[in-house]
Amino acid sequence: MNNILNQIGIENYIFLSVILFCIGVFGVLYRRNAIIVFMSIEIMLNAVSLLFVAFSTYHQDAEGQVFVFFSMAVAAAEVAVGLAILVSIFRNVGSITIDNLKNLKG
Amino acid sequence: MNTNLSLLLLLAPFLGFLINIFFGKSLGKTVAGIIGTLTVAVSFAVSLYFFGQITASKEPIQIQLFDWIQISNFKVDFGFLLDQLSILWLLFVTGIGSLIHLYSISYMHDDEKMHTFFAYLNLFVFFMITLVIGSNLLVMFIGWEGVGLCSYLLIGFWYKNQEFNDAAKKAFIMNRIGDLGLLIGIFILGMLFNTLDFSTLKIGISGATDLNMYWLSAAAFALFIGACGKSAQIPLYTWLPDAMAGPTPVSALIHAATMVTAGIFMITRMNFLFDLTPDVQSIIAVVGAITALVAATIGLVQNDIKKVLAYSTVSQLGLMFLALGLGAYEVAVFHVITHAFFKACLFLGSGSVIHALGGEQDMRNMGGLKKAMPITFGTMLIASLAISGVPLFSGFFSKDEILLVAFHSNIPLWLIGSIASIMTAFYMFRLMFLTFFKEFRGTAEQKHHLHESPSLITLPLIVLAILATVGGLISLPGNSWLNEYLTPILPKLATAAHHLGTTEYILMAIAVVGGLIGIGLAYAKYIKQDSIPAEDAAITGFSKVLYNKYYVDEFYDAIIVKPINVLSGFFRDTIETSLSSLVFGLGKVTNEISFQGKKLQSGSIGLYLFAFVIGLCAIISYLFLAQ
Amino acid sequence: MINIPDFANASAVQIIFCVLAFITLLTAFLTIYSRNPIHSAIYLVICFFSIAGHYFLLNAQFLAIVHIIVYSGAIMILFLFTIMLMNLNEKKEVHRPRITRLGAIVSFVLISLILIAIFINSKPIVGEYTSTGEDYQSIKVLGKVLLNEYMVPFEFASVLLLVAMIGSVLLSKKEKLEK
Amino acid sequence: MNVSLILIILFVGALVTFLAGDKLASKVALFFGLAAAGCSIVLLNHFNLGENISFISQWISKPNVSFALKADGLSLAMVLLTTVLTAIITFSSFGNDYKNAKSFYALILFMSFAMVGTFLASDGLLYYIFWELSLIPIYFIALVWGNGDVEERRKAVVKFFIYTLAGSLFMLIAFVYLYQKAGSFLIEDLYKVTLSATEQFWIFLAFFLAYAIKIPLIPFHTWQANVYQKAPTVGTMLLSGIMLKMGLYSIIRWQLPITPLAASEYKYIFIAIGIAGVIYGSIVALRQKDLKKLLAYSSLAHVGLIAAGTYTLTLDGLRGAVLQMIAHGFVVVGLFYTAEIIYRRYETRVIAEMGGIRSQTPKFTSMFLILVMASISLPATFNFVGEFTVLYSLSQVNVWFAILGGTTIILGAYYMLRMFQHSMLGETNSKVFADVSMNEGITLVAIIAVLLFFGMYPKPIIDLITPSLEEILNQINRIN
Amino acid sequence: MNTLIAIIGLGVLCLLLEIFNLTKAIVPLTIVGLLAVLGLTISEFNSTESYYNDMIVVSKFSTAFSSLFIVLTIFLVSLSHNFYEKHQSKISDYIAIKIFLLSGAVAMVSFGNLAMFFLGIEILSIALYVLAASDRLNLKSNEAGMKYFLMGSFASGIILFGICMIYGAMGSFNVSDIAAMSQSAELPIWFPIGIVLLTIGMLFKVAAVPFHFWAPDVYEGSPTITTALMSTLVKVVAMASLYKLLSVMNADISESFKIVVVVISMASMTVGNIMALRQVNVKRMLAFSGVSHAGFMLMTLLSLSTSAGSLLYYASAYALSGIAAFSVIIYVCKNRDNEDIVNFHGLGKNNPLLAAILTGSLLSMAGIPIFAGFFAKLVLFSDTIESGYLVLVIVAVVNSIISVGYYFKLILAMYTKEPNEERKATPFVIYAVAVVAIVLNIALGLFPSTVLDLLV
Repeated sequence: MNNILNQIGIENYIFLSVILFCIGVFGVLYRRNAIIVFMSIEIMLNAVSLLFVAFSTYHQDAEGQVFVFFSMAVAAAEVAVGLAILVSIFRNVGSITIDNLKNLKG
Repeated sequence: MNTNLSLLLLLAPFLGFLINIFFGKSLGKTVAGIIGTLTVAVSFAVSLYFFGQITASKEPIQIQLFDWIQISNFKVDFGFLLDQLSILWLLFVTGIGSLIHLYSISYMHDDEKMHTFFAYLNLFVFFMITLVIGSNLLVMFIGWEGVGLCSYLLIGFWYKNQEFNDAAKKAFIMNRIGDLGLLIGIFILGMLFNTLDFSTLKIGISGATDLNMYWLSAAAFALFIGACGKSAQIPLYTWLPDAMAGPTPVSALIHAATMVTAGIFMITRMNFLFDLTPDVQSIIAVVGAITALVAATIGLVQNDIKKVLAYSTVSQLGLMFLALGLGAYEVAVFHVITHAFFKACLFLGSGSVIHALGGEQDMRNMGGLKKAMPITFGTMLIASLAISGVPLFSGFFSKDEILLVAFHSNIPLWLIGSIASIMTAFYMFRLMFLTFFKEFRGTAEQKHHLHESPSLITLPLIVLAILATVGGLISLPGNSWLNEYLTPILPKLATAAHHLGTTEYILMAIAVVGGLIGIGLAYAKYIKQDSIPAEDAAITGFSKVLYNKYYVDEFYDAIIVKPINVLSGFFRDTIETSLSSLVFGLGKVTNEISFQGKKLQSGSIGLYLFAFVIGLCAIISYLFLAQ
Repeated sequence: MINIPDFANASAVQIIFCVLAFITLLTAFLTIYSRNPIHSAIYLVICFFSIAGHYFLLNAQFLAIVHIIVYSGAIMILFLFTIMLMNLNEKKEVHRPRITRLGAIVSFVLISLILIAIFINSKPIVGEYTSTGEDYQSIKVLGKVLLNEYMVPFEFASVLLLVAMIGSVLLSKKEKLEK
Repeated sequence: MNVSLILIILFVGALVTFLAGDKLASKVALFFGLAAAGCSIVLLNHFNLGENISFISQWISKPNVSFALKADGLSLAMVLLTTVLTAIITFSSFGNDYKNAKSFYALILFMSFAMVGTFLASDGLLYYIFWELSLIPIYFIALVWGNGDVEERRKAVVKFFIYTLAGSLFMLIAFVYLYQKAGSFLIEDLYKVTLSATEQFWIFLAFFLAYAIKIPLIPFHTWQANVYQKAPTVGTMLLSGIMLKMGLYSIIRWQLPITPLAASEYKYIFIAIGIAGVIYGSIVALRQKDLKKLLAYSSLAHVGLIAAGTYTLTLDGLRGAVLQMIAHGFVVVGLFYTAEIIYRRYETRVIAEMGGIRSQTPKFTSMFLILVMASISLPATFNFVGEFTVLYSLSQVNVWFAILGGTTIILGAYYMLRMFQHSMLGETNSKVFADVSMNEGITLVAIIAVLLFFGMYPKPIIDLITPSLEEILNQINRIN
Repeated sequence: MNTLIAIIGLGVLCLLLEIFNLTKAIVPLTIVGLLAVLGLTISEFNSTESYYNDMIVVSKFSTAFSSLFIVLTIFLVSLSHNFYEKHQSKISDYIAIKIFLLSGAVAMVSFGNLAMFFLGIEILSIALYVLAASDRLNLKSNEAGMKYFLMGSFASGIILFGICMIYGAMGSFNVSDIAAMSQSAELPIWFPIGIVLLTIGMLFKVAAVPFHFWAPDVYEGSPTITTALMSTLVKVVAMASLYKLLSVMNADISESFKIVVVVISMASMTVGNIMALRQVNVKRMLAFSGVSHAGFMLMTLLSLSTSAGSLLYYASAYALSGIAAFSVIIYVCKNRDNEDIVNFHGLGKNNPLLAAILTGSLLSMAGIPIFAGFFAKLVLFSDTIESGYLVLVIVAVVNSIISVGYYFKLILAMYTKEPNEERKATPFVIYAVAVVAIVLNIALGLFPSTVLDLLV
């Protein structure tokens, strides 16, 4: 069976993931809307997942793909908890702008 | 036997001290006085016994009690050395001491703390004995500092007056300057000879062949500084006149007869050292001569009766140092003894006068006491004649010997000494004339109370006057018992020729004439012209300089005391605070950084993540790009 | 080195990869850039789909489907649900201060440049990519790996989800004592 | 029977005192203090009979630390000083009414425990632990029971603590470094370590920092005067009487033998620092207005001289230093106690507010005067023996050191007598000054008795410390 | 493995107990259960085994640290009862989350596969996010939860990326395989990058500079008991697993990496200590103190092969003093809306025992003998000097000095300021926990060998 990486190259997947990851990082830094920030984190996780799959193909090994399941579980759990926190903040403050969270400082 | 006796000698006064200090108050004044006197008398008796023993055997008595201080290459015993010199000193210390104790019983009777006074006096005698009989420099040093302590206590006996306390403090500190010198001398000697014992030192120094002259001179000089402090020589003499703040018996005992002669004792003790260091000897001679002259000039114009005597003492001590410096230890010793007699007599006499006048010390307010106090007058007159060098009185012999020695070695020194002697005669008779002659110048009330002192006061005066008269007999020119007695201590005496030639007689004549001139001048001025010293404010010209003691105190104050105090203030206010704020400063800076740092922790997630990312970038680029 | 795709001679796979990569990056960027959260969410869904496309490309069909289900289905619904719940719209968000945006851009540029530079600097993978020919990514194999070798982590993941569940409940449940 | 007994007595004493309650605390503490003093005398007896009273047991395997207590003459002398002074200090506090007395007295005993440990420990780490441990009690004593404004006190005490801790931590680095070389913290092993000149220099410096701050030597003394002033008198006594001796003792025990090369290389500098302290301390003391501050600076001057003595690296220097340490310990405790006695009556420490006391209290005056005289080392007091030996050793190194160091006897007399004059003499003070009570009298007499007895007969102590000092000197002079 | 199963079982039991309306029994039962688990763990101490395809590898290291975690959890659970007095209905949730958190922690030190590690750290993190935000009516708690969540997820992303790179290089998640392969010469650069990213992720968890910014805010905002958990248990867990990660996967890390560690360690100590100086809030102060302690613990990474015992000792000493300190803080700050130092004024008079305990724990943190904190620092210094980083030790010492400044600020407040209110009754549990923790700390100080020699 032909390895698909012969046509694309693992480097390209790495670059893709890295850039995607960096976009995620950028999003976390750039946006102040908590939901968008969450989404950015999801982008980061997805970038890594993509790389996992690429490496899984690279090694012709199933473990990488199995790990993606775990990463999905983690992502789901994080989103659940994160949104729960967000909701409770929203109930208290009425806003989800993370810049407003500056009471703790110094 | 000897050990026990020597302990008795030493501890009897100490016992007196203990009894008086602890139980004196309950014993009552008279008993305290008697105990004080008796204990010293016991010491005197023991001294007499030892004197008899040593004249018979001529062997010094060495007593070792216990190890005291251990130094790496030698150890210092606590021991006594009773030889001719120390016994001689013991005799007049305890002898005059007993007389003065006796005198004090009456003199101090009105003072509420008489028992304390006697305790201190006893303590002084105890320390003085320690000083004299110590077998090594350190034991001597115990006594040396101990008498300084007693001097401090007694000068400041009337402690409610802060001026007296100042005087006491000054005396102690001046002495301590000398003591440091003495200590340094002790160190050098210990370093050089690995012993501080007099007898071994003597063997070590005289026996050694390759002596390091530099260090030897240094040691001798350092010891001399010590002597300067204790015996009130230039530049450390200013404490002695101030020390007259103490009760008069104290001035007589400590600041005239005994303690101040400790320096001479020590130098005589260490004669084997000084003989080897001619440079130091000349310094001693010069210092002595200058001291004699300077003090005499100051004495010329003083109006306080005790101050006159004090400067006289300084001047006489200067003469003794002159003799020491010229290597004539026996002459110095001789003068010490005669001086002890007549100066003690003078002080006690002045004490009697002061007593009679209810504490008045200014001669301008005296006069005409001759009739009221004949015994006092008589004894003081004898003593004055003795100190002025009138022939046949003891002072004549001793002073003359000094001048003789000076003439033989150095004419300028002789000249200075002679001038000082003339001045002595002048100011002594100035004192006599102002005090006893003419009319009484004090208040009517004082006049009403004028009386001769009680017999307890006059008795010592008479004894001392007799001694002042006949004291010269112990060392008649040409046939000196003293010289013979001291030969074991001063080996040179055995070889020194003692002949009286024409020169000597001429010199004697000059001295006598000089003394008479001094007396005559005084007579002319204070009896003939009937002049009375001017009030303080009216003194002008050079006599003002003299009256103010050449402004030496002010000078010392300006160049030493004030600068040190200013320095102290500077250290306290500037250096201390800045050192302290330096340390605090470190803390403050850290705190300030912390305070600024708090601003960085702004609470903004964006910033935190930014730091995170930057940190990440830095680490990764350092590890993977910089390599 | 980055291989500039040679479109003229590109194989279908390569073209698909490029297109998918472009869509992924673009939508990811738009997700962040878009000012309306709803739009962001939609872009994100597209992004997830394109990533699923990558999975398909890599022949990981099962994973691709799961991915779509979990992300585009569950997680995105959760997001949208929250957005709706909070009734957000773009007007509420004000621009961040310039300095923050600058910081974000700087760090974005920095981190991507550094990471890419490192990978470019590293030794390129030479030679053929091995292909064992064995089946390693079918549902069957994945199931075996997951439930044999990775049984413990699999079970442990349940603890994770349990914690998340308790946590979410804890954070939103009203207490009896509370007023 | 070995030296750990003293430690046990003191530690148990601290606990029992704490549990005894406020009323009994002082008496219980005194009992244990006396017990410890008695125990140390008994042990001294055993030691003199040639028995081995050291104690050693493995404590930590990695790093290799032993619980090693070695008692030689030097240690025993210091232990004796500590225990006897602890008893005296405890007794001296009887006139005062302390809040929370149980903690107060427990802390005193605990501090004594730590200090005894410091003097006995022959394992570097154990020594360090005791060294640090002794800091905690004094911190609290000064902080909680001190006097003066709370803020000021807090500042002074915290400065003291941080400062001393800073110094000792550098010592810890030195120890750890040495440990890496020696594989053990035992002092014998540390002596055996061969170090290059550079290493010696840095280790020497690290030790010096710790000790210079503790003793304190200039210019590291800035904590001293303030803490002495702010601490309760008991604390001041503990600090000045015993604790600063820890630093001096450590120079002899640890610093010099471990880094002999550096010590002999740089000894002139350190002697000079000591002597500079003498002069500086004396001059600053001249114009102090506060009695305790004046005594603090006088202490600075005295310890400067002692430190200079140790750095001469001669037997005389070491011996004189030890003698002077003991003598100074007693005299300074006595002097601070007189300050306390005056404070109890006049509630002031400002010298200008005193004066005219002598006429009311002859006994107190006499005792005060004897202490003053001892502190300016009048011959026949213990201090003279020490000071003489130290100055002698300095003159062996260079006569100028002796002359400069000897200025202490002039300047010391100056400031002490001035203080005495203005605090005690003069017109009778209008405020009544009750003469010393029984307790106060006993305390002072005990101190004076020690000073005078050993002033005349220091031989027992000299004989006790000399062999161990010779041994240390051999270590210092060993050829690397 | 048994430990892990038992802990999870216990967690589930907690949840079940609530269903059966046995809320009162939850805390005691949990404590008993944890004690049993502790016994179980200790009994496994000397058996080195691996379970389920190397998913869990039980070693001395893992059992020792697991025991420490369990002990800490026992303390924290004991304190919970009192702390959650007003939230009795939720107590089972709180306790269960803590127990699950413990299971995550145990997984983090006994993993044999990176998947287990990842899941462990995620369980830990998510549990913590929840706990930090758990006081949900309190805005501070919300903020703390949110901040922690955002930054934590970010760090999780980094960790995941690191794991991915390792996997890319090695083709396996099994650490023993990875270790074996890391010895071979030809490694793609992905591996070191992965390790570094993983390390950075973990540095975030231990709150090392410059990844520490979250710590003070989160510590301050979280409910006190959660802060206690974070500053003791979680910090120790993160440090231990970082140590384990690095030591298990590649035996020797490169010199330049060590330099990075040195710099981060210095920076953490310095920043932590200096920033703590001016803090008014005690929790915040302890957060910065924790940052500096992280810096200290990072020193163990410089001598990976030998310093496991030192790390265990330091961790125990630090965590025990932290527990003691926090139990006092919980007592003092109960029913107050902040944890400012003002609240501690006069504690020395009001409650001398607790004041003494707090003093003791602070002294331990400052590294004063005879407390365990002293030996902890000592062995660290010793190890570090041995590996040749004298400068780092000197910086550490200077930092110890600075640290005294703020620790003593609190002590001073307790002993020299006047109390501002009447003393209140102290629950027995708080006394018990504080006393036991500080006694354990001192015992460790007196007999350091017992712990130091465990992992030889």
